[in-house]
Amino acid sequence: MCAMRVSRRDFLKASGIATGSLLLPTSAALAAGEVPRFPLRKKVGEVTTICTYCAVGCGQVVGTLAGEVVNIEGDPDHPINQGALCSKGAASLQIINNPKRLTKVLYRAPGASDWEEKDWDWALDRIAQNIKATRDANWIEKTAEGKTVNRTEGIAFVGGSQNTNEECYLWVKALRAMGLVYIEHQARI
Amino acid sequence: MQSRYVRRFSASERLAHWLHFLAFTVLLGTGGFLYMPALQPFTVGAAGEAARLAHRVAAVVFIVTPLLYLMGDSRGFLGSLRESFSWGADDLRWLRLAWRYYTQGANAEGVPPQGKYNAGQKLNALTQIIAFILFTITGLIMWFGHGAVAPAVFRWSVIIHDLSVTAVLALFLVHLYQVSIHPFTRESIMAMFEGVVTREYAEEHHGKWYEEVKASGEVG
Amino acid sequence: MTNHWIDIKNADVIMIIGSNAAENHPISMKWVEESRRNGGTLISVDPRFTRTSSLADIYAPLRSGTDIAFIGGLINYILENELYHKEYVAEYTNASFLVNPDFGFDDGLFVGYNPDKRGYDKSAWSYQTDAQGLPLEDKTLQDFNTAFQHLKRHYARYDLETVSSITGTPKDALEKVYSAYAATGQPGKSGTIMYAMGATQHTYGTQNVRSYALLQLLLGNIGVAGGGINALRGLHNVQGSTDMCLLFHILPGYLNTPIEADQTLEAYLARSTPQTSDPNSVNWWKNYPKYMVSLLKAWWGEAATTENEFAYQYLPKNGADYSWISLFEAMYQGDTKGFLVLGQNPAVSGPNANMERKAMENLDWLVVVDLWETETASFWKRPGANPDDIKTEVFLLPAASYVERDGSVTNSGRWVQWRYKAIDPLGDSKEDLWIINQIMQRVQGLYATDGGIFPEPIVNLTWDYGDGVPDAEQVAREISGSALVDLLDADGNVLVPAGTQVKNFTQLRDDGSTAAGNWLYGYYTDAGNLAKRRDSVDKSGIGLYSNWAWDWPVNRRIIYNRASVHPVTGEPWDQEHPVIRWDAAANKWVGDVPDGGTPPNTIHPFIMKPEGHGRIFGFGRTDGPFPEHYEPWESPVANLLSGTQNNPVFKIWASEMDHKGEAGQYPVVATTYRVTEHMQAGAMTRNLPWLVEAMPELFVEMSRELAAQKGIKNGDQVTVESARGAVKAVALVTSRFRPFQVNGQVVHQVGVPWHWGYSGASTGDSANTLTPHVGDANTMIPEYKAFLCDVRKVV
Amino acid sequence: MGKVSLLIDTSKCTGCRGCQVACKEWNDLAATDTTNWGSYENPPDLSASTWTRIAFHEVEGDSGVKWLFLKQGCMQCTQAVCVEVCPTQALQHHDMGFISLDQERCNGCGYCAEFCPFQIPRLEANAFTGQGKITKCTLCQDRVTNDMSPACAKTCPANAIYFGDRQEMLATAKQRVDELKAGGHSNASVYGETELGGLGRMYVLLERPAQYGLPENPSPALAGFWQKGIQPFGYAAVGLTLLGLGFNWLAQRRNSALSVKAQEEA
Repeated sequence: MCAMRVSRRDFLKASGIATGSLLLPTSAALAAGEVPRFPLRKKVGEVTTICTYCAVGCGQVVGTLAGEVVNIEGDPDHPINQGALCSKGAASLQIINNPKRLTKVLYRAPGASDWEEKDWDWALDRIAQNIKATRDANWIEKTAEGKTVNRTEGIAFVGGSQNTNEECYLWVKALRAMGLVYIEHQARI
Repeated sequence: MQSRYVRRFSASERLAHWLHFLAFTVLLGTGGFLYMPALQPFTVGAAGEAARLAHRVAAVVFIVTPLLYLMGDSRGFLGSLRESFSWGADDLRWLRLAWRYYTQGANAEGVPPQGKYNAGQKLNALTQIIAFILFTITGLIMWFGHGAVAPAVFRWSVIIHDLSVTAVLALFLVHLYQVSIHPFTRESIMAMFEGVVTREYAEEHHGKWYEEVKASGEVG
Repeated sequence: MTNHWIDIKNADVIMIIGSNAAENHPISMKWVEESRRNGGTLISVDPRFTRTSSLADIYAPLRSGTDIAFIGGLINYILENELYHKEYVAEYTNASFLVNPDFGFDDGLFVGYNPDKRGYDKSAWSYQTDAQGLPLEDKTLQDFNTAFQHLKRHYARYDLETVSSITGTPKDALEKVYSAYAATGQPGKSGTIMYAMGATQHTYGTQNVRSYALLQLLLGNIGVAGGGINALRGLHNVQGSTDMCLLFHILPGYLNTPIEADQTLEAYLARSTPQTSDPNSVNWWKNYPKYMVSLLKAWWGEAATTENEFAYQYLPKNGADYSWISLFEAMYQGDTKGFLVLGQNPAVSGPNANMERKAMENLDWLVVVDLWETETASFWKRPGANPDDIKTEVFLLPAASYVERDGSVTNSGRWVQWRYKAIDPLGDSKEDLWIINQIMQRVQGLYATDGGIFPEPIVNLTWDYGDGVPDAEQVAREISGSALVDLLDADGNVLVPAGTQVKNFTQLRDDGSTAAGNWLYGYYTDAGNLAKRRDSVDKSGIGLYSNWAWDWPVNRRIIYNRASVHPVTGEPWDQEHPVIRWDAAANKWVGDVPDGGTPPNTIHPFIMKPEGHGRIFGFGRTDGPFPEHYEPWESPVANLLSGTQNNPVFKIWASEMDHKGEAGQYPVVATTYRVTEHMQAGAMTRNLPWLVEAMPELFVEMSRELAAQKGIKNGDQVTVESARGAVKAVALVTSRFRPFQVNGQVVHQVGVPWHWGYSGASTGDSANTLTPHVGDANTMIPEYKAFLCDVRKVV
Repeated sequence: MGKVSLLIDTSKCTGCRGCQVACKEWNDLAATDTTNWGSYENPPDLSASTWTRIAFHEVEGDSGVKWLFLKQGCMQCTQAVCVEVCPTQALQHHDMGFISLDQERCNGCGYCAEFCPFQIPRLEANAFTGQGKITKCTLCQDRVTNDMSPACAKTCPANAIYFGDRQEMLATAKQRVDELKAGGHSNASVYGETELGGLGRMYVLLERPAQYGLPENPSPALAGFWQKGIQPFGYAAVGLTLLGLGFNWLAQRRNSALSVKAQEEA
């Protein structure tokens, strides 16, 4: 894991900016131990990321402890949000630690009334077989006028706006290579 | 042969009294923790939570005891109640001369003979009754009224609760003094342990009552 | 965005129209506030008084779907009062170009309309040219045939009275907005337009946006700091996924998808590569062949040779419009058998959702990759469906969340920013890169072992990402581009050694010597992964933060920035907020990365257009060179401006589930929108307790007047019904919605957020069961923002 | 060292509720079940698991509708009724100018909740046993004493929540009010400069405090009466009683001695 570490000093330095360029009690006074301190409830954050909601692209810092995320808050060094987050961004922790998150491959057989758990290998093999079967059965090599088109209209794809650029790119590359033309996503709607 | 003693309190009266006493002292103590900064260590954290719980348990005893007494011995209860509310010229006179009674004794000059309860005891009883009602109402408001009643109601409840305790505590101290320290009257505590007082005491301190008891022939 | 988020602070006037930025892009308000702190004015134009409006200096209500009338009136106001930026308009736009004398406009239709095809013959939408093919110009703008005079005549009809009658905006509010915004036409002043789906989700959405662009060109607001036309994009990487072109009509970097007519690479490039004979026009797209060939080399590597047109024939050729609505119409007709869904939830987000859900019943198989069990994944057990009858095989693959994987995302200001993995994926969930890698490896394996139809594009595809989780940076390097052999300069010196990353797209070549998955994304160079840069010091003084992350193209933070300076001197129009400035002594531009590095007075600033000028006369669109007001497909009123009620070009579908509502039955205008506390189709927020707590249920906002008329009280349960469906919602009766006075008629409008569905922690009806399956004439974006409904109390 | 303060500029607040959620995130507060009651506002009140929230006020005026947002939470009063009535010192004035809360010390009496003029502290106690702990915004006492901003101030997208030295906050507030007044907001005011001795949570208000549901003149109400009146009165009453009894004892002893002496003499 190659993670950008935010030093505590940087973080503190910038958290002043985050409050509208104002004005923390001087750290000197605090360091001198003049006031009672309370221990921090949790680790603030050491890995940087970008908020997963809108396209403002706010920076976040992620605090982890023993492989679990304990805190996500605004990245004070980030020039756009300067540590701020809206209600959605501020709730990000609940995306990670959420009992509703899927943790198993689920499969629903034709006509079945419920999910069943499957392993990845089985599902991926079957998906690949489905893709091949549907592609080959719905292949258009030429139009009626004899123009070569080499495409399938039997498989459609939507999605990607929740993915990284690299993921989107690999999907596009794979989908076009497979001859898909029904490729759409959130940008259309 | 005529007994040396006159029956003054029934067993149920005594039971009710001591239960109430017990509840009251617990309430007083646990309430005092919240009231007196000097007692603060007893209020902090778990100790305070325990004290508050004890206060509630005692409050239940405190409220329920008179009701049980009423159900168990309604004649006695209502009789005492009636007695406490019946005031005559002698009562007022007694009150005027109370200092004399307490410093010179029941036979001091001009102190009128009293019924089963003297005017001081009646006053104490009336205060206790009123305070009981106020304690109960304000206590229940503070217990169950969090967030349900207007803050002003709660705040006034706290104040009334505290004023009540002030009044009751003052009289409680007088009462305690009477029955345990004061040489003229401390003998009367026997009535709460054994249910009786001596004929002499009855005659001296509750002359009217003694006459009534004698007349009724119930003197055993 | 032509500009970027922080740049909003440089604006003198901010018009938020077709967007509710405070609610949907809350952090943008940090920079709106910064502008206001410096004396900026905020204008909010919205049918409904929103959280954005609550902060605005000027609020103007308008009836949904009347943006063109609203902006047309503003254009007319600017032209009548001569408030436009005269030098900018004359030098940088095609206002001075002479338009083909055959061009004309009558009763809502431009010349060349064919009602049978619902389309235009656009041959007369063109410039008059000289013998060299250069457009004829009249810099005085006085010639009858100049684009400018056409513009003037076109919008003369959009007088204040008429506009107010159409939009329902009170005249005083119109005047306030017009005078405040038109003031930015003064050189040195800037105005920005922040828009979003309120603009685009109409049958004339593209023209709505065009009207903003036109306005900004007239006022000289394109290319300058605090200006631009700024689409506030909704999802954290919807910009990147668009740039990577997960869209039917384009390939990574906005290259055209081949169509049937493009039978050879040569034909394809001929169609796609614009030509100009103007020596001062950069005509950037002349580089098209370099980008396309580099893409083909990235995809098919050794198999892409000069002999086989660089494997061009491996690409499928489009035969029709395959956009979203078409996709679901085809699925509804049973033509689609397999469906891959990646972090998307069409059962909630698609228009006419009942139809799109029904369409999915025709699938043989469905694969959903998501963090949650979405409505789409569980469409077969949705309320009212009988799973026994639905024969679709469904795979629901658990994906890793955003802190469980590495990669870059692109914000609305085109900043490509890196995300670091913080923890391992939860349970059995997997990184998306792993999932696509596994699927493609297995498909490749099947074709390699079993053969099949036309296996070459699959088996020859460069797919070397290993067996574990592919390295995102390896993919980033492939996207950014590298030299396949030593690249030599004109003198034969090695410019880029073989196997190293190119500096940027200017080093890409069309001879197969370079490979780049997306020419626009040069974020991984020999200097490393520029998306990781974190220099939070701004040296520009205008908030460019040029060393924070990386911005496409070529780290240019404000595009068209050559228009921010005087054409001859290179001095910025706005000396206080210079984007670039010509340093004559050093003989170079300072500031942002300029749109072309040659000295002033050498090139036209709009380098992506073959004529190099911003288009006042915009003949590229299917539905007209000037935005013209039409009514939404469903509207309670007749078009006041012409006898042409609707945009004459968009496609109308006719399946048995494509119903159109009439005003008699559905008299109330409805619109859909989002709230701060929820995201899109809701899976990412309706499963989060803190957000559900803040915004727990579907509601419908309506005016006190409409509520009184319908006997509805605040908090009542009501039904909102359109020709396509009905939803139950809590009535939110508010003074923030007001009935519109439209040409003497009272028009009521309601609004419904579209976040809810039948899955997740907070469930509710989907507003998209109400919306119609019609889309914009150019982009096919559905008309979510204006349709007809009725509301009634649930008894 | 100087006092700190929050400054909430309602003229900038967008009602996005980032603060509401960030508070829950940092302080690990659970979400509550809510329903839409015909408003954007939710949860409907502060509670043990909601220490700050945005109240939405829709106001119709001559110049059209206004939508006012008020971030509610502990006012960190200088004249802090909660501290006065707290028997356990669970609530205390912190040197930095806020009211700290030590839940370990709290016994759940709830006096602070009932006497607070702003009704901020909340006690969610067992109805019968009365067991529970008071909760309230502590200004993120762990963060602010470790050189960080409170979670709400840090997260505010619109720069509507400032945090810092109280004197500077006050100067900022006054300057902002002047700006707003010059811009035509004649009702703009600073709230919290002098109220209850000065609040550690001040507001720039666009409209009159009442339009935001704030008391125009918050007072300690009966708390002072209780603390400074009733309790001393109680001590005095009990003391006087004991004194009286003492006198009585002495008096009766003197009388008894006299009467014994009289008898002896007789």
